Amino acid sequence: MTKRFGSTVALHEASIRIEAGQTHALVGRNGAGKSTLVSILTGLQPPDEGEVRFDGEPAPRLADRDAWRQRVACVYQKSTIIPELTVAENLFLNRHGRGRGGLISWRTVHSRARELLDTWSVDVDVRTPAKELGVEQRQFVEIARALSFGARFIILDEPTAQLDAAAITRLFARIGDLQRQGVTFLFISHHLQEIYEICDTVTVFRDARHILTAAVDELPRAELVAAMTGEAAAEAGGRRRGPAADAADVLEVDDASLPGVYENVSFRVRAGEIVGLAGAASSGRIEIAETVVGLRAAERGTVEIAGSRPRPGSVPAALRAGAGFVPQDRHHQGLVPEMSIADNGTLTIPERLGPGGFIDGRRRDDLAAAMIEKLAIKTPGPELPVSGLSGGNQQKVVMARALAGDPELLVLINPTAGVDVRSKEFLLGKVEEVADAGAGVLIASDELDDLRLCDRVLVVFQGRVVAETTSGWHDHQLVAAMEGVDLDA
Amino acid sequence: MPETTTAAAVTDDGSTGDPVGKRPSGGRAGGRRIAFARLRDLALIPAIIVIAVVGQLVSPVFLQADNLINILQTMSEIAVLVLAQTLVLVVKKMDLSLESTVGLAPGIAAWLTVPVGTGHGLGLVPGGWSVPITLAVGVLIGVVNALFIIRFGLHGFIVTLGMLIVLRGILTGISGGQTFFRLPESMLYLGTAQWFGVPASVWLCLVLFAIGIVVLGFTSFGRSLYAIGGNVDAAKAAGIRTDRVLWTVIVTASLLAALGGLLLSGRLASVASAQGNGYIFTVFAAAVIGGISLNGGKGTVFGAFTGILLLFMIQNVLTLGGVPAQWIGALNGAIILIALALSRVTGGKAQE
Amino acid sequence: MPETTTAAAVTDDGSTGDPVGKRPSGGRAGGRRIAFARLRDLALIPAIIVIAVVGQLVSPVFLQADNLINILQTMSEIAVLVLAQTLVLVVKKMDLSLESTVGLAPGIAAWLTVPVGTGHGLGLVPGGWSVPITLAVGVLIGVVNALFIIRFGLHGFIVTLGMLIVLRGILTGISGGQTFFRLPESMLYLGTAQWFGVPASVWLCLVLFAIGIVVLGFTSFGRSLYAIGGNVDAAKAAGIRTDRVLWTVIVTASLLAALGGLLLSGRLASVASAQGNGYIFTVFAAAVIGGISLNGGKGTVFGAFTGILLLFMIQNVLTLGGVPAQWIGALNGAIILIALALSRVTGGKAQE
Amino acid sequence: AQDSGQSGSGGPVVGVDYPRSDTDFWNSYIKYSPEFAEELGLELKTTNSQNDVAKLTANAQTFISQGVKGVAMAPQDTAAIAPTLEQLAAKKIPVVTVDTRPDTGDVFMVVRADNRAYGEKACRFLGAKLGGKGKVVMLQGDLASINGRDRTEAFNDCMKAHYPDITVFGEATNWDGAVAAQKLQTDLTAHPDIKGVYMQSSFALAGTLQVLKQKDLLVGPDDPEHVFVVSNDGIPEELTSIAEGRIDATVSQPADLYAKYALHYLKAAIDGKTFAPGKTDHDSTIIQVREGLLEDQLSAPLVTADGGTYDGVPSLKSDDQSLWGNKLG
Ligand SMILES: Nc1ncnc2c1ncn2[C@@H]1O[C@H](COP(=O)(O)OP(=O)(O)OP(=O)(O)O)[C@@H](O)[C@H]1O
Ligand SMILES: Nc1ncnc2c1ncn2[C@@H]1O[C@H](COP(=O)(O)OP(=O)(O)OP(=O)(O)O)[C@@H](O)[C@H]1O
Ligand SMILES: O[C@@H]1[C@@H](O)[C@H](O)OC[C@H]1O
Ligand SMILES: [Mg+2]
Ligand SMILES: [Mg+2]
Repeated sequence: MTKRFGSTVALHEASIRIEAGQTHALVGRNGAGKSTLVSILTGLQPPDEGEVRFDGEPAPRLADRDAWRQRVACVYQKSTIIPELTVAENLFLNRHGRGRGGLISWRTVHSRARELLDTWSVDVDVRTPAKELGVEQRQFVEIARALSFGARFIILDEPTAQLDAAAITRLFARIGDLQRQGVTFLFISHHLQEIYEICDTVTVFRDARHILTAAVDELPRAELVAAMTGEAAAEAGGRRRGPAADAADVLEVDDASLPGVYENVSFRVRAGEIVGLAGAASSGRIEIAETVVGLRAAERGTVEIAGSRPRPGSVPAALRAGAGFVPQDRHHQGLVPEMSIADNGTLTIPERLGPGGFIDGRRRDDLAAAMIEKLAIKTPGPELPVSGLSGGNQQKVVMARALAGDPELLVLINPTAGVDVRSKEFLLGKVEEVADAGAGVLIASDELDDLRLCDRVLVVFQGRVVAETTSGWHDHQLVAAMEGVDLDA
Repeated sequence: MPETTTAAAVTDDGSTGDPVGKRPSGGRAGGRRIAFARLRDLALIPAIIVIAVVGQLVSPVFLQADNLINILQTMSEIAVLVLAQTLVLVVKKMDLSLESTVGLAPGIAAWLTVPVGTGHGLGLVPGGWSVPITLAVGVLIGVVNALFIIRFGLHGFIVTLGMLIVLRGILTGISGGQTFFRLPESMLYLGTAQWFGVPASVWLCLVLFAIGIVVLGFTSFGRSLYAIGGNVDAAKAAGIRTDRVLWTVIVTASLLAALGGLLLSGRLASVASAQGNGYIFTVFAAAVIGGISLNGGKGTVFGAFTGILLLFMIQNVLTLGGVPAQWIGALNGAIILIALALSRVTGGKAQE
Repeated sequence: MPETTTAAAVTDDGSTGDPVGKRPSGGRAGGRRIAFARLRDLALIPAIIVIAVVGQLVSPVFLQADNLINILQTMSEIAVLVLAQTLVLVVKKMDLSLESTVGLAPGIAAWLTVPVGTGHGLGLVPGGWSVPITLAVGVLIGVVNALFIIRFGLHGFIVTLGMLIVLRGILTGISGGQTFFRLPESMLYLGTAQWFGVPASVWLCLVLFAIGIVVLGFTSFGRSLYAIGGNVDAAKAAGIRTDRVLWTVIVTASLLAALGGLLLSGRLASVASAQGNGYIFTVFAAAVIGGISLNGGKGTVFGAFTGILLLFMIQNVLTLGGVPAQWIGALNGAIILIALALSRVTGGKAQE
Repeated sequence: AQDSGQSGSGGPVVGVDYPRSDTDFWNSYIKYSPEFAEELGLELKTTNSQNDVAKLTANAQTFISQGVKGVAMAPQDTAAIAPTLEQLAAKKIPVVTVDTRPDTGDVFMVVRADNRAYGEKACRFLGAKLGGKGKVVMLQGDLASINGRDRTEAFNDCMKAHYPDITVFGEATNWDGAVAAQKLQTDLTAHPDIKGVYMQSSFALAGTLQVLKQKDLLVGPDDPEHVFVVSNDGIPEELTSIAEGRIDATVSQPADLYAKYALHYLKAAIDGKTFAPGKTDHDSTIIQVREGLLEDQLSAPLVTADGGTYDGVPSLKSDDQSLWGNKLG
């Protein structure tokens, strides 16, 4: 298949062949064309060239949505939940149960929705508007819906990106059931260990092309990464030195509480130190990090950045005190899509762009060019709108913005979410560089890859710091702690 | 036990705790939620009751059947526009041109049917054609709007703002700015007939709203409007033919506006070249007070009805109360603003 | 250096297709992009030239300095409103009430200063206060709008629709619907004075637009407007005091509207109780034709200026051409619609 | 003064619908109505239809609900009012229309002035002042208004018949002062030798003066640069302007008499009186416009600075105390 968007080639003569009953992984870097393939396989858009066949039969007409849905169900990468509608209606959209006179019987819809969610142990009232769900519940509604069509072929495009470990375990258990019933899966993820965990076969796309297809157990991780990136996998860097013994505190959180979210949180980060805040989805780790940078205010307790106490709840104050920060979701809080890379990257440092509030365009572009250089952002120039970049590069711009003010304290929330394996390594490498140069770093994440480079990891469970580990921990210990199981047990 | 988790889910921060645990018993909590949803639908009822009481105090005429029918009749045409705009708003579009369609659709019918010598009539077509022509013009305007908005991807606000100006200009052009009168009998019927002692236009308006309530609340087509307004990509993914639905909505809205215009022309037995001018403000105010969101996907037809009803009740009370003419505007506006602010309070969240 | 696949994504203007190779030196591609951005800014220039040529053919008077100044003068007041609305639109809000502020702000000043006996004047305050009062009323209206929108989280469209009705009503109320005449000298000055042979209002308008261009294009405050309109959460997370900026914008817009009203009252030496009615349609049309997006974060002050200039040139040509009165509206509307459609073509993407 | 609401005491209840509250002329009318109601011992209910015939229809319904014995209205849209008149007739409620005459349907009396005569008078005055040649601008009202059209047609007809060498530029203005100023300014730019302006309503007064001032044309009547301006309505501001030599003439449309005789005829109708064509006791003539429709054409005098006669049209001096514009508080 070939698919172009304007002059962009999203798929270039790419093929994939998925055997019945198999669980087939599709991997590739950001923008490799995976999601585009998904939209073609589910009949959302036609390929420019090439064709789709199911069981040897040509695919239905694009207009015949029902025929498509009998053949293939899908959890898309972008949410397809409609926030204003109830959970039940989201589950049965466009296939409501009809009652007398062809009108919708809401009672039927609700009871069927309840049954469906029961099988997933998703504990929400089906009459709740979907916007009131948490991210994870929402993802489960998507998954439950996709699996409820009775299709024998199911596509999951990064279903785990929004889930924490326990939820992933539940999802995989469910996939296991369906695998035993002979259901076929196409599974997309940037978490390579998941591929090894549940998939039989793996296909790699790179630059819109098919690179290889192989049995999972015949393809070691290093080779897989090499196929994705087109170069031999670099070995992870050596051990970090850690902060100097006499390093000063750049962050001191003292007995901070935000009732219902977190309680009595105290910790410090020293110059040159990388500290992780680990925890499950709703543990409170993100809120703690957001409190540090002024996106929230604690009700009690204090936050001290590099020796000063910024006004609680004020981002500008936190920035002035020396913080730099990568917010949780780049689409939501990280970027202004229609603004240029240069403007996005320098949004936090207006005072450096010229006198008296004026912006010297050349100075701004020079600063931006330096960032582009430093973070290896792939772009023709600093004036490109960030919406024209792929996810990985967008994330680099967010990082650039965080680093623009030469922060003494760098706060990162899920810094590598949805970023492909190679960009992830690169970004984390930069974080280490920054720490080595003397900044303190706080990483709030549940990604083990992010936490691995930390000198210390604080585990947050239900709003409290329940454990602290120094480096050298094992994955399972940390995961257990994040789930609230005693680490020493 | 399960009650607690449900209660948590009902709070609007969505931060309900653990996803484990058993499912809620559903029955009771469900009942509560429906009650709550209904409540939002009924948000304006208290305000309507207050106005009714005030009205009765101001003048004993207020609650007489005569006066109530008077309110319903005078609001019937614009209520049809509110219904039309509601459909359009639910799919997250806007149609400002409705106010010009109200004049142009019957205007063209009058132009073609009114005999030469009476104003600017051309007398080209027998009078019996006037109603079909009115509705056809409505459909045509809708098609033009839809072409621009759906086919060419132009912004609905902008297109329909342009259309508002053009259509109004065309009516001024064909009428020479004059009023068409001596309309054919068939054009007058709906605006003047009485069925069971109540004006036909009142019946028609009520029936249209009833249909709207059923279609938007209880049919797949109706629900697809909410899906499109809520998240058009998701609607597409769910197999909804979004473009087709959007076409239907935009054309239906224009058709309804033409029908509203027909009722108005019938009631006034004429088509003024300014017919409909300025209506769009009232239409938006009514829809929004009635709980229709400008961001699409939210609000009910019943709510919209209470919105327009409230506005006309206020007008009527101000008239009965003999408020000095020059202050009617300010008072009316202030009451609308207060109603809007209150609907924000009952509606909960900040509006986008 | 990690090689990403993203160069392919870089191409939405077709400037590069090559996914390999090093990062372009920036200079050249940058130059090209800037050129392109400028081009979008100049999108209406061809249309303006066409109208100028047509105008000259229609009447040799068209290009005479006198007539051009005439165009600039008659558009100056509404252009100030366009500037105001541009600021508001860039931060993704809307202010419909500007059209009422145009009347009410000078209206209150006139009411307080015009001596008793002349219309409805109260003569409470010496005439010298009239200009400060006008501007203060503008600020006050802005503060009320901002309170509702920012503080209480109400939808801007709705609030300002309500305000439009209320403010218009208040002007009718205080004036008793009459026109205020015999305004104090100081109120007339800006609308009537000539500086270097050109009306002061033209200078003022041009200077305000120049300031607008500089502020929005070359200051961090201006950039924060685009950031807020583009993504308010990101702006907040970047340390921009979004609420403060929004307050400033909304209040400034009202202040500009009051200033526009002052110029108009000066030029007409009176404040009619209908002053400003219906302006908002023109204001929106001009801003949008000029490339300001209703979705915020996009468009330039210069573009907005070309938008309003184009509209007034069209009006002027139609008047000079002696187009029959009843067809002026339709023609004007059709030209606006075409201009809107063309600005879509030059603007590229589908509008949301 | 109380311009609305209930007033009077115990007498028969009548309803008056005010057509709009945003022009000086009509606001004077609004001011006079309650005064005359009290004088005539009528209890008054008022509404305001804000230039919208649909509102007028609703207001008539309200009057019916309130049990009025007669209705005075000034329908600005003279075609669309027919069904409302029928409804009132069916309830046997007499109607007097003010300022306008319905295109169809019967009313008890039309209280109006001859709007064609306004155009004619303005034409004669300008024709005389310009010596039968030159260019004039006519700032029309709204195309939809019968009064505006009458004035336009009469002015044009008279110019054609008596002053063929005068060129008339007609501009529609929607009764909007800003639009009028804009068009006048454009016309003056294109034709700097324009020597006369006919404004069909006082709404354009201030803007016109400003435009002339800006063009340095606001000079005394004896200056050869002077542009002759004829206005219409006779509000106080016009009378003052005439006295000061800023404009030259107006037609005084009697707001006071409109209010007075509307109520006068309503009372007569309630008392069962009838009228026939012919001279009245108040210096006007009742004419039969068509079968069953009488119109009392009140006099609307031309007002000038010197009270002279122009091409056969007599005028009153601007400080004449019989002019309503000189009697307002
Ligand atoms: N609708 C579209 N319009 C224009 N370009 C598009 C569109 N959809 C995808 N693309 C382009 O196609 C390329 C492939 O995108 P796709 O979403 O398939 O990547 P992906 O492999 O799913 O990436 P990720 O791992 O980040 O999800 C992208 O680089 C993008 O430039
Ligand atoms: N609907 C669309 N219309 C136009 N361009 C699009 C569209 N969708 C995606 N793109 C283009 O695709 C590129 C990035 O999209 P894509 O989703 O492939 O990135 P990504 O790497 O998958 O990012 P993420 O990890 O955030 O999903 C950009 O060039 C963007 O402009
Ligand atoms: O005389 C005019 C009147 O007929 C019109 O309706 O309003 C404006 C007045 O000047
Ligand atoms: Mg992606
Ligand atoms: Mg993808």
